[in-house]
Amino acid sequence: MRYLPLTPDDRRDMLAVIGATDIDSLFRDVPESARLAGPIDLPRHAGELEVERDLARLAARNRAAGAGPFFCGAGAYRHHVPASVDHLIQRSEFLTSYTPYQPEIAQGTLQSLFEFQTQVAVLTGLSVANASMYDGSTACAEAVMMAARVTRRKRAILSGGVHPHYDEAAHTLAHSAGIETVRLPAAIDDEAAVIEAIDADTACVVVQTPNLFGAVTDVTRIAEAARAAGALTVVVTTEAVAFGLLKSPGEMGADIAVAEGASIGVGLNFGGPYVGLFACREALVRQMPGRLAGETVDAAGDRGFVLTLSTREQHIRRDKATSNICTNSGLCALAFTIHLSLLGGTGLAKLARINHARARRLRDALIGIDGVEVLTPRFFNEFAVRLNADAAETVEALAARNILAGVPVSRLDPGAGMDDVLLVCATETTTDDDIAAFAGALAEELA
Amino acid sequence: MRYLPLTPDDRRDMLAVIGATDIDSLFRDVPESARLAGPIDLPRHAGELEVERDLARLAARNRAAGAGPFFCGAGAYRHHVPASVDHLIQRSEFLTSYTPYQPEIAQGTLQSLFEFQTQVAVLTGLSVANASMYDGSTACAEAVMMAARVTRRKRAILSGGVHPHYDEAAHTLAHSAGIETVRLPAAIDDEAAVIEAIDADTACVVVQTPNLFGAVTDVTRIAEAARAAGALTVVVTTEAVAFGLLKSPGEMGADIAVAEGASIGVGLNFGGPYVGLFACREALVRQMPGRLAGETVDAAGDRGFVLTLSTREQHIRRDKATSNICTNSGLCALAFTIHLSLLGGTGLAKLARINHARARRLRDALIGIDGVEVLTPRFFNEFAVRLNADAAETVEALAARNILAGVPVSRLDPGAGMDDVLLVCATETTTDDDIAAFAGALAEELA
Amino acid sequence: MSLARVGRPSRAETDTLQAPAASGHGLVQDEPLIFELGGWDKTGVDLPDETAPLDDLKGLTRAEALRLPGLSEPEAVRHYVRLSQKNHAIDLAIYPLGSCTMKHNPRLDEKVARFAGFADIHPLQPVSTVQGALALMNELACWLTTLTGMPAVALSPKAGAHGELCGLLAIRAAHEAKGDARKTVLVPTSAHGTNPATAALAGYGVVEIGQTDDGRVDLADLKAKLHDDVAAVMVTNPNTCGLFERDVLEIARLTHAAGAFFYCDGANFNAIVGRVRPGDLGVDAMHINLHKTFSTPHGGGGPGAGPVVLSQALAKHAPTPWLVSGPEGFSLLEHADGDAAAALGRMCAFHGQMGMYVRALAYMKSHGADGLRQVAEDAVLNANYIKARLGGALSVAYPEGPCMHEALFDDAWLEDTGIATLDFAKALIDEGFHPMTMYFPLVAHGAMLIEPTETESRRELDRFCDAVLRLAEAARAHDVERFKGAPFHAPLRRLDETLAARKPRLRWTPAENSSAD
Amino acid sequence: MSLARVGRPSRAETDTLQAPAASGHGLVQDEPLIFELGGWDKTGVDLPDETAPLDDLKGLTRAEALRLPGLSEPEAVRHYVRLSQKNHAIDLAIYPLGSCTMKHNPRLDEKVARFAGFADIHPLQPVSTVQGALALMNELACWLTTLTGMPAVALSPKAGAHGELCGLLAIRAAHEAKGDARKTVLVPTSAHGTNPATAALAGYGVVEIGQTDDGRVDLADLKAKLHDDVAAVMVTNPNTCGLFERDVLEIARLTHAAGAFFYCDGANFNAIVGRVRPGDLGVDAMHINLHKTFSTPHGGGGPGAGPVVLSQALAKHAPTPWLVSGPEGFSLLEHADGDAAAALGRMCAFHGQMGMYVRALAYMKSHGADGLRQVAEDAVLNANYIKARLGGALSVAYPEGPCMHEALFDDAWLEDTGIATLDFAKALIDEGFHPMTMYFPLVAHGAMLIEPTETESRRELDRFCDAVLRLAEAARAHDVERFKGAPFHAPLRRLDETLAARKPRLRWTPAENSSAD
Ligand SMILES: Cc1ncc(COP(=O)(O)O)c(C=O)c1O
Ligand SMILES: Cc1ncc(COP(=O)(O)O)c(C=O)c1O
Repeated sequence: MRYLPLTPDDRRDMLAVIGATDIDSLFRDVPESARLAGPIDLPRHAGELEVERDLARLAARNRAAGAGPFFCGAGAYRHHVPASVDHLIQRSEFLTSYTPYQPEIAQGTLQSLFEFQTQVAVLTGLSVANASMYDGSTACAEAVMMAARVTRRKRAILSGGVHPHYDEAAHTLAHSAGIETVRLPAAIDDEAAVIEAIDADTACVVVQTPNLFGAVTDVTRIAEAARAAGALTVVVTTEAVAFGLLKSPGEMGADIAVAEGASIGVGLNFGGPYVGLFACREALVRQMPGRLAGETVDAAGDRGFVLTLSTREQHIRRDKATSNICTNSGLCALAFTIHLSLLGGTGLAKLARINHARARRLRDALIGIDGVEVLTPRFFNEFAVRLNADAAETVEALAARNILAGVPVSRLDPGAGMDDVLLVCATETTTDDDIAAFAGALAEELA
Repeated sequence: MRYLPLTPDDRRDMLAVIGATDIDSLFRDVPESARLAGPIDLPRHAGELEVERDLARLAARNRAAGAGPFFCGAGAYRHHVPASVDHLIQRSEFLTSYTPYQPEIAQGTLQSLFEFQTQVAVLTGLSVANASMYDGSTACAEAVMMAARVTRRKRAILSGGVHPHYDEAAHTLAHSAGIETVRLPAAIDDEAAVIEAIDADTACVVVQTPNLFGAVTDVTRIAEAARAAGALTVVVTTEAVAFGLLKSPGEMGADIAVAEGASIGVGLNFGGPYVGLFACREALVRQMPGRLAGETVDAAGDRGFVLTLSTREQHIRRDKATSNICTNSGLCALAFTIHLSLLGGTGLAKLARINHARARRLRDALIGIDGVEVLTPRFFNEFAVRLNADAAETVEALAARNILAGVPVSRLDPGAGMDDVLLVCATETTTDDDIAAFAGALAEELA
Repeated sequence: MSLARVGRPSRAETDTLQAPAASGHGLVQDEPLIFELGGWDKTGVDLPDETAPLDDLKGLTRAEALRLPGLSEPEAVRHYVRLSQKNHAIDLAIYPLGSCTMKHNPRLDEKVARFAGFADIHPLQPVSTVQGALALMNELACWLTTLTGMPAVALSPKAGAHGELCGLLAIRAAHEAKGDARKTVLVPTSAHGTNPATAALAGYGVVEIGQTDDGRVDLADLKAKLHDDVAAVMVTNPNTCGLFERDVLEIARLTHAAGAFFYCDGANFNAIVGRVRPGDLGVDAMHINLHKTFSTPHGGGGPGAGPVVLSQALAKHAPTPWLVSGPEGFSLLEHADGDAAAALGRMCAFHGQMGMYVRALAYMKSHGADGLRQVAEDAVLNANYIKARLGGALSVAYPEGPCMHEALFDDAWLEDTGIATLDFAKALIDEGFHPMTMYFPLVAHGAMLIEPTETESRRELDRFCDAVLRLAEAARAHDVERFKGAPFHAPLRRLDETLAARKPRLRWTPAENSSAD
Repeated sequence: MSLARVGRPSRAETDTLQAPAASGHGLVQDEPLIFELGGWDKTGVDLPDETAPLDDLKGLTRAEALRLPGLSEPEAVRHYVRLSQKNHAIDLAIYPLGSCTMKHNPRLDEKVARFAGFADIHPLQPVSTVQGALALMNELACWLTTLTGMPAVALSPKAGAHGELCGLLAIRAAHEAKGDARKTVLVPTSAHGTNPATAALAGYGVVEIGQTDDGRVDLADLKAKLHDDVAAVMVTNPNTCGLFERDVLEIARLTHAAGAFFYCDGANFNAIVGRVRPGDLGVDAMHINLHKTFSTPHGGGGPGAGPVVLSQALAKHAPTPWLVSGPEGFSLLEHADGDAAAALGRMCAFHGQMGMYVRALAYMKSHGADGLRQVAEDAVLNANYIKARLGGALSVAYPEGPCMHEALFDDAWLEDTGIATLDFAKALIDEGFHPMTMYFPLVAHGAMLIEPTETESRRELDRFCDAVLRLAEAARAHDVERFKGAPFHAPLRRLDETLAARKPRLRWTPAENSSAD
């Protein structure tokens, strides 16, 4: 087998060195009843050519986003990633290294994580950021847990604009720890309701911007109300490109900002792997989950980086840790950092404006169609439309015409009573031809 | 522009350091009439996304070999290359390095070239091999020139089994140097005619095995006759996988062996880049063209490798050099070496036998079709068939059915009077389904 | 070493033309942070000049420009290539971290994961347009359940710890469904930190179980602590001492008898894959680190994937989404209702780590059932070979009997040398090797835990063992300087971790600010 | 240093278990040859067990098994990753080799070249199935002819030298067509070695033209040597001293007046692309190294591509294949008959370096006409900046006026230091930099030729200049040891090239044999 270097001779000689008669004798601690005599009933080994063909066949049964007009968003956004990003993250030294526990021979990973943390802190407008979470949704759930630890309160209020999957992930995690999560009814704008819901038991409010419906929200007033009540404000962002244009969470008074970073450097990947961004005010850092790279010096006085503040973490603090997270999303964080290092502040701002411009063009194309009502007044690159038909059925009909028309709200939140609402998104990858094809086909479907 | 690091400020400051008023002043040596005032009339710069889309559109207008049944050979063979090969040759340190003129910081390239030379020498059964030529055809042309230098004679005899492109490339090069190349009439087996043609003016005979028609030839008797006449024997191989199974050129008495190495590690690439293999007897090494890596020691006595015997080369010897070659095919040689290091002798032998087995299956499938006659008695993975129809037209008809049926001899050698002869090839990438589809469609076309 | 240097590059960097710039030597380049490369107005991405009015977003846009540097592509590529060369990696040499299963990462897996049909599909496309992706998930699930002998699997957890959480939440759901709100999870002392941390995160109290002298769960202690408030027993098997829990069947029996569930940490599945099915050991839930046993690359700390196989009793509590197969192909149950009404909820957005599924499946198909069995055998053989070669010089923590995939040593043999485990490990760097895991598991004093994996050749094992033995000799010869000062040959000398924690600098700040503190 | 060590690994390698194996330090691994890794019976490729009888091939198969080692994939990957780290590369730092144009290689170009529609097509597929590939070649041809202002281009030459050959053969064909068998080619002393070598290969006698004190072709000498036996004048412009041939129009006029053709070596086209069209300079033929100006990677010595643009007079002699466009799309004339009857023949099998065409076109489209013009400007600016910064310390070979893309220094300034150009260059390695081109062109004594290219940032230029200036100071301070012994910090110390040439060892041989010599 091509991945196994030992030859039969090696095995024989090594057994001799060990002083074992055969390989079975090394497994003698396994209860006899559980020792399998031979290979399990699964296919035998296969060459590269066969495996590649096999998987190519499966891949061919999916409609790639790039294979036609495409307007899906709702928490996962299609952006162009420069070829150099994917090349660099595949370098052996990044791809095949472990968590940087031995800093003297892991400065490549550590320095790039330090760069990542700084970039995330700047984007979110907060003081510190960690070295990544699994994704935006688990980062959000951890933020709720952290807020409960900080405030010693047990209730989180989630805006109705929060992505339903984020709400469910937070609920699932918080529930078992006895923390209640209250999601307000699905709404494009529920600032008043959120402020209303805050009380003395509130650990945090969780507000998303741009929210599920694409609506850009100024969180400032909510954050003020939360602060007044001794609660924290968690701002969620699922489209990291928006940081290039919109007010940062920190600017709006957030205590914790979490985001899905996959828009920058990572790609769609059918939902994973992604990369969770997690930032907070400096004062809260010791309650933060996840790894942190920090600056220090070596024995010769030269600057270097190490993993630090690990007394927060499971491998040191065990059941007193701030989280159980261990493996996180290092390589995606690296991809994020490289892509953002290429873009720079200037490039990200420009990219964000292009996204906004294309989404406006999409709106302008859809708004004139009979049976389409644009619901989101102020959006970044995504907005909700109400159709004169079932949104999920319309999406299926357009998929049959090779147009991926967006995400029906009913897929995410079947109870919201929004079966006729469709979320549509445009990015720099969306062309005018795509938009025209979509608008034309949609008009026909709805006619 | 994303590839240009200088900013406008940099440019201004640097001009100041230089003491130049503006960039135009640095071009003042260009005659005024030839200075263009502005950009040439070609498209302006474009982003990665646009360029990638543009080229993807062009790529989509080609029928990839892997997109259906495929039986083309005739000098270019489709084989599976392990993913690790392409990964490794894309490492910055290999991909973006120059010819290893500074050996202290080029041992990666030099050691792998030394490995390449050794592998080529072993494959060809000769003592020494160089660090690569452009491709098999130019290697063949250089072999003819070398034979003329060694023998001080001015005529080369080429078997009628030599690939017509190789013949033409050799003729083109030799002609201007006053060396005559005589190609015998196209023939599956012309051993007798070759021996017959050798005389006292013959610098070399050039024999290909497996030859254009796939015929495996024992060159021993030809080599004996050549030696007796003071001529050299050049053995050409266009399908390097055949080395895994067949007698090596050295075993058969060749003085020089040249081959196209693209079958191992490189891929089809529409004909280039490829990699020429060039090996010869030790005594001839100082007449060899191309670069050579050699072993030596460093100042501390540690083993290392350098480019050597460069007094043969253009950069030292100028118009007295053995060739004008400078840039050769280093990265393809590296790909060849990595692929062969994975295969090993065992793997290459096995691969060769699989190729032969599949070709036999292809023969067995075609032989029963009315209107098909198999012409090549002893073949490796390719053979010629005579059809009861024009081969080129049949190929076109099958291409319309998404089957790439092989190469008509008339495409390569329109004057051979073989318009009804088709060259077909099978490799480890050819499946039984491919063969069945081909046989079925061919039977219909010929019926 | 002055503290004032922290926060600034180790060599002077200025913007004036003639000042000496940072450099390097030989092939090694010093490399500043991206924030120190001066790219404040640059970008390495060409974008069309295209904007729209921002009237819709009045008051909602950034007040100030984003202060993030950009680099032209040549500069960015060079920056990260230079940084990369300061890393150790499995592609460079053995990476003998215990309990980490650092094995070869096939490039085939990277290639197939990048097929547009996998990498460029959206998680919320109509399922009719992603049937291949769902079929792949189904096939992966089939391999995982067959290899473990378990009836069900939840694919979505994003790493091992997330899988542990998923398993404990399923256990909680099962207890709650019976109205049985248990509060405690039992965890052995030798457990990985994620086990107690996960139990706490899942709202459980953690009680430690002791260990016997031969490195296994103390059955007597287990019995004593198993009562009707215990929701689950979490055992790693093979455990983090590299030993198979001989009494695993009894542990399972006792656990079940107490009405608790048996959670198995499957991080070390590599030792037994293809030879032992956890389902035959009475396990109720076990996570599988695809980034360990099934070789998806660690990537300097993730991403990974931690699918959890579940027993019949727990299967109905698996988190959404559920993958179901019907006459029209595959579909997804994405909400905890209908058939999935008992689901424990949702572990994360979307459907988990698709990119890792593709890689892991390519890896499994490549090995096949026969190859995977060989994986376990070679992994165990390699570990025992290391134990045999080093056993004479170092002190084996549990010398009796074979180990499984990793060999555990303690620091008894270093007594009187004045050299600590840490020093010894750092000295290995100077010999060209990455250190083993140190000071874990906690049950062995000054532990050194070595896991070679099956993808190390005998030649590499010998190179490694030779280096360890050379160093051990030096240690016995009291060549203390060689150890205390190590490493001397790495890109940096030993780093001051205490300073980093005492005065955390977690991001770059402009020099103006840094001079303030 | 004993000769007996040659042919064996630098550290002992044995097969016995306990012997000390080769090792490394820090992140650097020593690495033997593949032939010393013991893989004589191994393979790292899994192939189906499938054979057929060999009855057809009786007497034609190998007598003995192939003695080539194989490695499992993990071993092979590690071997080549380790080797790679012993290389300098443009992705690591400036690569200031003069006349080599080592510029950034965009990864986009690598990506698109690997599209199956380009990489996995066969050169002899029916042209109806490769219309996209032919369209790409046509588009590349259009860019090249437009940028050079020339009517035609032959794409197929495989590198610069091959392009030179193609150009001279076209010239020969043109003369022969007129029944005018000229025998001489004039080449300046400063020319690259390929120019005289090519002329000789093409059957011409080579006569050198002298050079003026300001580094240009000596017109008087040219005039003196131009007579009716001269087939061509071969001039590099900008020349290898980094200077533009001011009298190029006069050179062309004189050449044409003598009935000869004007061949321009276009290796240095990078200096003028987008700003000057060689067609406006009277050029008849010029090769373009796509691997220089258009950034296809050098790959440690190729592959490259050397298309040749041709004047009207030479166009009809272009080698086959010819690409022609018709109502049914593109087709190929592959034989020297019909319209292509005057073709000079064929330079190579098939259609040239498709893989390079794709990369070069992606590069051109990315830059566009505006970006390419900027390329030339920045390349020239960077070279002049280096000349300005180093001019005070080193001796500029031709100080008067600006240089183009490269700056040429001689060793006058090293006089009395006891340090040679070679030593100075090797000492640069210790500072982290690749040396410049040395001892070329021959017209400058102890030449040091520095070409930065446009993809170097000012920061990198300063780093480099600072290092050179530091070293220049050390040289003036007679710190001779630092130079004579250099490099000290590279993977190897200075290599003995004389030994290599005196006693060539050009392949590995088993130790048994090597002990014999
Ligand atoms: C025994 C054990 N359990 C659990 C984990 C946690 O897995 P992950 O890092 O994937 O979250 C690890 C990882 O190091 C481990 O070794
Ligand atoms: C001036 C000059 N001419 C010709 C060549 C030869 O080009 P190639 O190496 O592509 O054959 C070179 C390459 O170094 C060169 O610098």
